[in-house]
Amino acid sequence: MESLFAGSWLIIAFPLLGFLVNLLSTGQTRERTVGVVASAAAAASFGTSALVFAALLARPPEARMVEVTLYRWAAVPPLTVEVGLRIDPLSATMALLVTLVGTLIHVYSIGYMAGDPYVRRFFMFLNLFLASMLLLILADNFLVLFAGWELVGLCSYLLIGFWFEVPYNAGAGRKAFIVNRIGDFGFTLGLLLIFWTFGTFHYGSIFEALARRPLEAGLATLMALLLFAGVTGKSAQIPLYVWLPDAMAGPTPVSALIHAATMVTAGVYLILRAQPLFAAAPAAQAVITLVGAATALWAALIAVGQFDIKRVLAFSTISQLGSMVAAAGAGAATAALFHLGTHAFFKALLFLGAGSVIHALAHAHGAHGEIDPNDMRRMGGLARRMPLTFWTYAVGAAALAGVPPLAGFWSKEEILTALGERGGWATIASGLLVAAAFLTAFYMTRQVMLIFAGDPRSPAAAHAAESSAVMTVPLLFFALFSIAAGWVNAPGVAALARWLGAAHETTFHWESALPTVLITGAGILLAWALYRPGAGPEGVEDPLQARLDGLFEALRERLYVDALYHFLFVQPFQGVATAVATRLEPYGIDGAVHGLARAVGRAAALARRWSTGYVRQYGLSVLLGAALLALYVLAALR
Amino acid sequence: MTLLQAWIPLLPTLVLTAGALALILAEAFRRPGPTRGMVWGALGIALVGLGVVGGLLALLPGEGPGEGFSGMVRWDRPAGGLSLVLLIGTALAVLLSRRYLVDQGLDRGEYYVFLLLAAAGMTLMAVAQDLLVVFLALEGLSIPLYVLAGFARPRAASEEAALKYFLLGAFASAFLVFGIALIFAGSGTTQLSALAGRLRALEAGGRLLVGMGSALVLVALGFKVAAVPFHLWTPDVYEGAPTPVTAFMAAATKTAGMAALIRVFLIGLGPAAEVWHGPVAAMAAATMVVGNVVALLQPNFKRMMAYSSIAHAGYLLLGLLGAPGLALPGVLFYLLAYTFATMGAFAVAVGMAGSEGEDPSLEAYAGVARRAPGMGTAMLLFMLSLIGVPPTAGFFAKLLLFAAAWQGGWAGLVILGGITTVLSAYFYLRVVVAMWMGRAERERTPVRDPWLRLSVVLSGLATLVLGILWVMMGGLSV
Amino acid sequence: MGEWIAFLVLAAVAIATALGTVAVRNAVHSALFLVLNLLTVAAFYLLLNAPFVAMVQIAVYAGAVMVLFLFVIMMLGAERVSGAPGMRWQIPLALAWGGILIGGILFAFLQAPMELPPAGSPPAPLGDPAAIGGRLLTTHALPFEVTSVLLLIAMVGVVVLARHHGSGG
Amino acid sequence: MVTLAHYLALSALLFGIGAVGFLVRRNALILFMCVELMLNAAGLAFVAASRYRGLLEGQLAVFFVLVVAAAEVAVGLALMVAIFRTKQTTNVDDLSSLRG
Amino acid sequence: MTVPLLTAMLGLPLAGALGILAIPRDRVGAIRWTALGTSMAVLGLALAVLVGFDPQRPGLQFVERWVWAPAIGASYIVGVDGISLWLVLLTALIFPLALGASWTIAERVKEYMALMLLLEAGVLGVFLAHDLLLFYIFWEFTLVPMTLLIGIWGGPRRVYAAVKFFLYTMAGSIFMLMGIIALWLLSRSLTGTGTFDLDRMARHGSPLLSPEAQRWLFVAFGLAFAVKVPMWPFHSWLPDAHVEAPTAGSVILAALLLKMGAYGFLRFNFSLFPAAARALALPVAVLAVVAILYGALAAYAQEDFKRLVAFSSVSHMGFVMLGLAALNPLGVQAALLQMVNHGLSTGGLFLLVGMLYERTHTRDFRALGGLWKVMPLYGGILMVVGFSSMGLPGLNGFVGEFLILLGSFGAAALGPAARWLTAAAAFGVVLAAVYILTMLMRVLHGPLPPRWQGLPDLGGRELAIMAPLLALILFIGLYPMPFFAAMDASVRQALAALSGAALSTR
Repeated sequence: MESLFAGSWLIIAFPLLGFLVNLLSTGQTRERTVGVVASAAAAASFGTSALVFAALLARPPEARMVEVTLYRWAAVPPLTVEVGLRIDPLSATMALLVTLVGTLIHVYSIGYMAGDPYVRRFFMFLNLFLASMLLLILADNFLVLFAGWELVGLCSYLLIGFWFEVPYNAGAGRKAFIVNRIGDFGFTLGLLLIFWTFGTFHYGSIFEALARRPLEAGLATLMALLLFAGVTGKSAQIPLYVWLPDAMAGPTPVSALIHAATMVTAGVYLILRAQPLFAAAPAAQAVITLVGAATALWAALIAVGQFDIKRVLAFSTISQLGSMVAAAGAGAATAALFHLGTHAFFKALLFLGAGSVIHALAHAHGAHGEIDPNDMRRMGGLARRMPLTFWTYAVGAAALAGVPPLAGFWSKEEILTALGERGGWATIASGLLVAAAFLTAFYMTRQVMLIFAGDPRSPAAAHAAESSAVMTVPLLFFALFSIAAGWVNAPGVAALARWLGAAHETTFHWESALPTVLITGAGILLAWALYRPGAGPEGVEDPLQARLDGLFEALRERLYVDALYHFLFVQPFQGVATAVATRLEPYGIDGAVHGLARAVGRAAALARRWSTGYVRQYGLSVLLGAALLALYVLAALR
Repeated sequence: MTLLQAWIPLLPTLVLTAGALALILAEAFRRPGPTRGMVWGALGIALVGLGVVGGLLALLPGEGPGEGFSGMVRWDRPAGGLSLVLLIGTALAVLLSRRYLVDQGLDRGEYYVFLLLAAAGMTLMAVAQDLLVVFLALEGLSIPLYVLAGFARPRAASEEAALKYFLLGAFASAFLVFGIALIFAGSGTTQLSALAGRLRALEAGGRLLVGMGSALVLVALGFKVAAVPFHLWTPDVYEGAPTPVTAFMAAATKTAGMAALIRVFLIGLGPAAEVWHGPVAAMAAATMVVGNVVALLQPNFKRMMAYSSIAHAGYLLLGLLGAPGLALPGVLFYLLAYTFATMGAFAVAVGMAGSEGEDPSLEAYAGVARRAPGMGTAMLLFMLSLIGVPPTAGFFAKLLLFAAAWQGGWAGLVILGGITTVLSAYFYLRVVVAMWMGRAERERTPVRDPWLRLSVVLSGLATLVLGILWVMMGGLSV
Repeated sequence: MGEWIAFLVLAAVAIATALGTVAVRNAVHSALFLVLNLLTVAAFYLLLNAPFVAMVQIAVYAGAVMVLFLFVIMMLGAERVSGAPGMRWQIPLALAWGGILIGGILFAFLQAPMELPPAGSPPAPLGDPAAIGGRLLTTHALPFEVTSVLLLIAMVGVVVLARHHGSGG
Repeated sequence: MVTLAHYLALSALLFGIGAVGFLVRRNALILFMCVELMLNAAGLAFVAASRYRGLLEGQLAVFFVLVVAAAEVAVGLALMVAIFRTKQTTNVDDLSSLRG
Repeated sequence: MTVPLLTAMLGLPLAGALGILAIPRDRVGAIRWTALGTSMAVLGLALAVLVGFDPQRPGLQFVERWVWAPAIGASYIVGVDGISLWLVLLTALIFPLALGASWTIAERVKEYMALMLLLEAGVLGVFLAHDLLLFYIFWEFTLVPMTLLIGIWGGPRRVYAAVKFFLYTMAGSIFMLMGIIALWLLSRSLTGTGTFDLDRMARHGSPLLSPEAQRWLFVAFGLAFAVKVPMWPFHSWLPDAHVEAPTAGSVILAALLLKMGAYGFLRFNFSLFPAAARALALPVAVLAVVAILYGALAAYAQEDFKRLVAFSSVSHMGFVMLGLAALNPLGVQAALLQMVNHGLSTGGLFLLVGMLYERTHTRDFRALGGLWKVMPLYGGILMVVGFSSMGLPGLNGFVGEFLILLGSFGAAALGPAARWLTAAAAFGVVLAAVYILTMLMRVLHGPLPPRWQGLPDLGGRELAIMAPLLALILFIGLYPMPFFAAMDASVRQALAALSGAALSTR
């Protein structure tokens, strides 16, 4: 069993192998084979993760940390970087979660991507993503984590812009990468600061050093906030969340896997991973928690005004990530990870369900390319045509809304409780989260109603058919998890808390949970009242839009944040760059060179005129020289 | 000193003069027709002269036999080096001339006579140890050159060049004579080593007279080497004179002028260096700047080369200011490198002149390297050497010269020299650009001529390896 | 005192004739003024105890050379040049630079007069033609020979320049 | 008493007149005559110095200058005649096609 | 020392060039293969050097020494150490690739190939020479073939670009020549004949220089190197030269010639003028950071593919200079590695631009787009090389850039400004993503214009050229250790000399 750890690198290697096999396979490989190879690689990775997880479980709690050094990456004094893996409950859980969700989505993709000309490319990227994500998770030092961090960003970029022929998609991919890079700018500085403070990137050594001698508060705060800058990018927090809604341009399985379940949670993982560092900086923790909570509310608000099925989910993801970040920031590691896990399941479920709907609409008889298959206003009445999708989707929505006893309920409650126990600024955060919970319940109900209830609002919706088994089976799986996963850490069970070795368990009180449940119920009921079939006047696509008018328009326009960013950052950047390239460079820098050349040329033209061609004038010049020399001699020798 | 030893300094001059006189006789009795025999004769004479100089350099290490003819001439290391450079220039001039003369209908035997006579005057300058000899040598080299400049008569440009050269040359000679007179009045001697010996002991009045005289001598010699502000004749004369004559003037006359400057200022006025360094430095600076700057805009190859020769006069003047141990070898080697590069470049120009009428504009060179890669490569080498790009001889020359001047305390001037070198790269590159990168509507192809090719190849090889060889062989210890 | 008077008179004539050479319009007159000037200077030479040089001056210079000049002027009919005189600024500038040069030289002479033995007791053979002849064949044999070659060069040069183009051989 | 300085001053004046004449006249022949004037001035300086120094070299120098000047005149006049034959002018200002 | 390996490396291209001159002009195939064969042989020799190189020894290895001009103390000293080793190998690698990319040259092949080999000898000489005069000779000599390559086989404005390149670089170099002269005269005052021997000069000559003299000389040498690097604001020759040069010319310019500048700083300025290097590290770093940001901004706004890559070079070389200015092992070693990285990735980008241009005859982004559809291999390779250029972990660019930032962040030589400068430089990484991704988008993404419908993907020759680059890009990214291991001893020795006795890792 122990030798398993030495082979834990296989967790990363399997998807990488899948990537390479598909890369090197000839173009003639059958589409199906490609998907199977990729899925098998993911599954193998999942199997290995499970084995490693089990092996870790078999160890006594105090020995549940194994480090596997693979090779020495660089040694330049004073830097030494070993590429190594750190297997502990946190990373093992994450790895298990990621490989599990990943495998299911790989399988789902076989069906979803069938017929696409670039399937091979798709599965290569997906495998590569999995490998990168696992590298991020399993790394035993910040540098390797950062490498994984960037690589998942790359895969995200590649997959968002997967259908590259549509300029919008390509732009969305670029936006995602650049916004992430902005966050990583802070992350990088944080890493530099960490290195020059601790002399290493290795978690273990850093945590030891922290335990030995506490860090100066200002330094710790700076460090934590710089790392958090990276988190705001990757986990789509205020102010860098803007890329995630656009990222929905990618194929839906990608949205499910990368932009909901796994990659975007990397930020949360980073906070958990570096918990000792954040714990040393209470001020930073406050900032993080408040930013997370504010993001949760802000995104939930915007989600209310969206018509794109995936975009609603995207804002929902941002919102949920906000609550995780708030929890992680407040030091509630168990709660954060718990919610991360449950969210992975139900959000993957929702995305896959949405994908099923989109797929159905896009492939419906006689509806090719006529409508935007993502537009909820063109749906309606799908519950009857796609029952399996409907029911699983409903489960996911309920879990997300926090309906007890589904998974989301438990994890959300745990976060609220943890924040409540922390007190002070955390209380404000928990208030924000409760408000977000209300909105969440509202917009999820709205979405379900718009998609599934009533009558079809387009021919495509009228002709949509249930998806194939390769797609629905993963839905069922995820639905199951969404129902049951909450019990892993439900009151009394608290397996996750013990597994993570949490110092103390959060106690669950029905009294405190009840108001939240009521608020959630209120949200659902309000949405039901507004959106139930026949509630609004005939022909109105969205009753809420009719009532709120301007406010709804603002929500739909994402509260104008993107426009503001464009005005504040993008335009000035382009302006400066253009000014540099078309003004400063040619007229300033190169202009100076040319000016010099011109000046010399002018001087030359002037000096040329000395040579008039007249002998007498040449003699004059000789005489002038002689006169000057005579004057010199007079001055020098007298 | 035996009588025989007294003649040693004059040997090269004697060979050239005697040869020239023999050629006059031969020309007088020659049957009309091609001048092949004259070329062989002139070449033979130049080579004999070269052999004599080489033999003298080999047989007389160190400072040589000293002064002869009552101190009128002197054979020493600089004399040997200068003679060598002069004779190389002469031999190359003979090689590259014939084709041009034939093509332009100027194929007359007297040409070679005057070439050799001018060379004789120049070699006399190299050994001159008395201001009177300096004057005579100057006239001895100038008068044949006046004739040569007008050799393409009745071509208007050639006539104009000859007259301008003549009038201004005579004007400058007058300065020289008056300067010598003042020096004589001030010091009581025209003999250079005697002058050097007396300089320190002169009373105030004598110093002033010698100073004034030296200033006027500097005017005349500055005129000969084409230093600013006495340079204005150069472009006109270079442009108008027949191309081989221009080549000879550019290379050999420059060397002779430098010989005069070396002998008068380094030897005769050496002890008063701190006095004449200032004005010579100013002249060097002005010459480097003006020569290089004005050359930038020249559309005519010959004229451009004229300004190039002015610019190089500036660098050579810089060498005069150098520290004692470095200056002389630096200047000598610079002259050698310059001679090869300039003669080579003009050889290519002669080849370009062809029989269809000469067009010295740079456009005429467009695309030549495509049709004659050898010529193109050679021209590239010469231009690089004139710029001073390693590993050509020009680079080592500039290196040594700059080092000498820097050591002499003229770092600022050296930096100016460096900057102007960069400027010069522009106009030399124009030739390269035209030949290698240009395209012409009417493409000219250089003529094929064995003599010409020989001169180009020799100059090219020398330009390429000479620098390295010279430095390797301890060329600095001349 | 007599020496002074002679000097001053001759100097005045020399300067006047020089100015005449430079200033008169007609080239023939100019040449004649120059002959006068040369003769004046020859007189100076006599005054300065240099009879041989004076003779040469008169014979070669004032005689042969200037006759040649006059001959050419007459032959070409080049007494006057045609065309408007261009470059008006040339004259003041020439005067200025020339003035500076000569002024500088004069200033130098007058500032620091030479302390030389007074004239009057020159070594006996100084201007003696015999002495000069001797020197020309001994100490100055080299320049002497060189001048002979120069004359030869000039001769051949004149032949080359004067020959009609195209007459060949 | 007439000193060397006086003679030199006189010769300098003559030289200067010649030099200025060279610059202000346009007739090539007169230009050349101005040069002769300058050479002549130099000769005067030589002889005077010779006299006052008690050295014969000055006179010898004048001799050489004279002979060389004669040679120069021969060539120069031949040149001018030759040019006159093609251009029909002795005006130096007409010979300014080469410039720049 | 039995086999003069390094001299063979220098002599081989020269011999090859001569051999090409002997081949008749119309036998193009023979000419091409002679050139390629020669450069491959040089690569073989370079690999032999790599095999025989002892990474533990800090000093020069494979040294050959011959005083060829005793009168002035000029000597032929060649050798490799950890500082030059990888650059020599890079040179030996890039030339065969560049020659391979030159197969499409059809005009005046003979001259072209001969010039390429001359250029190879020159570049190798620059990296091998350990004598100031010898170095300068090679340094200036490289100008000539490069100028001709640009001027004869370049684009529409080739003459302008070639002349600008020549004059601009020469304007810088001339000051180095002044510096060399000054140093030589100093050594002459000590030894009588003088010396150009770098090591002797550094050991015995430099300590005698006053701090002020050191600063002047540092600037004199530095100007030559700064133009070549090019450091802001001396870069404006670069975009023109790159854009107009033929593909192989751009590749060599970017991959090798720019390295000569940075190498010169390290090899000469640091060892000869240590005090000045310490004093002037900050201004150098400031200019480097300006270059990073400026180059990135300018790159973003270009409409010409090649011009974008050219400006990205300015930005990348800014990183190299920042690393060098850090004056600590991290910064310097990372800068050295980054030189190699930049050679691979920017060289690769230029190759890719060239391959594209040969198909489309345009480099204007506005005319391109959607090419991934017809050229999937090309698109993939362009992406990998682009990602390498923007410093993506796992590829080589990251190793260099990140370690440079790491080095400069803690650089004692830069004082309290170190962190701010590093932060600004790190922002350059963000900008790199902006322009590289924009480039990828404008070339590969979006709808495919109909005129590019039938564009062929990369062929076998082109893949063979790109393959070694891609392999190295990946290898260095994943396992840079051997590269650092080989340079560690030498860099540490150089820095120890720089900081006097107190060897500091910061």
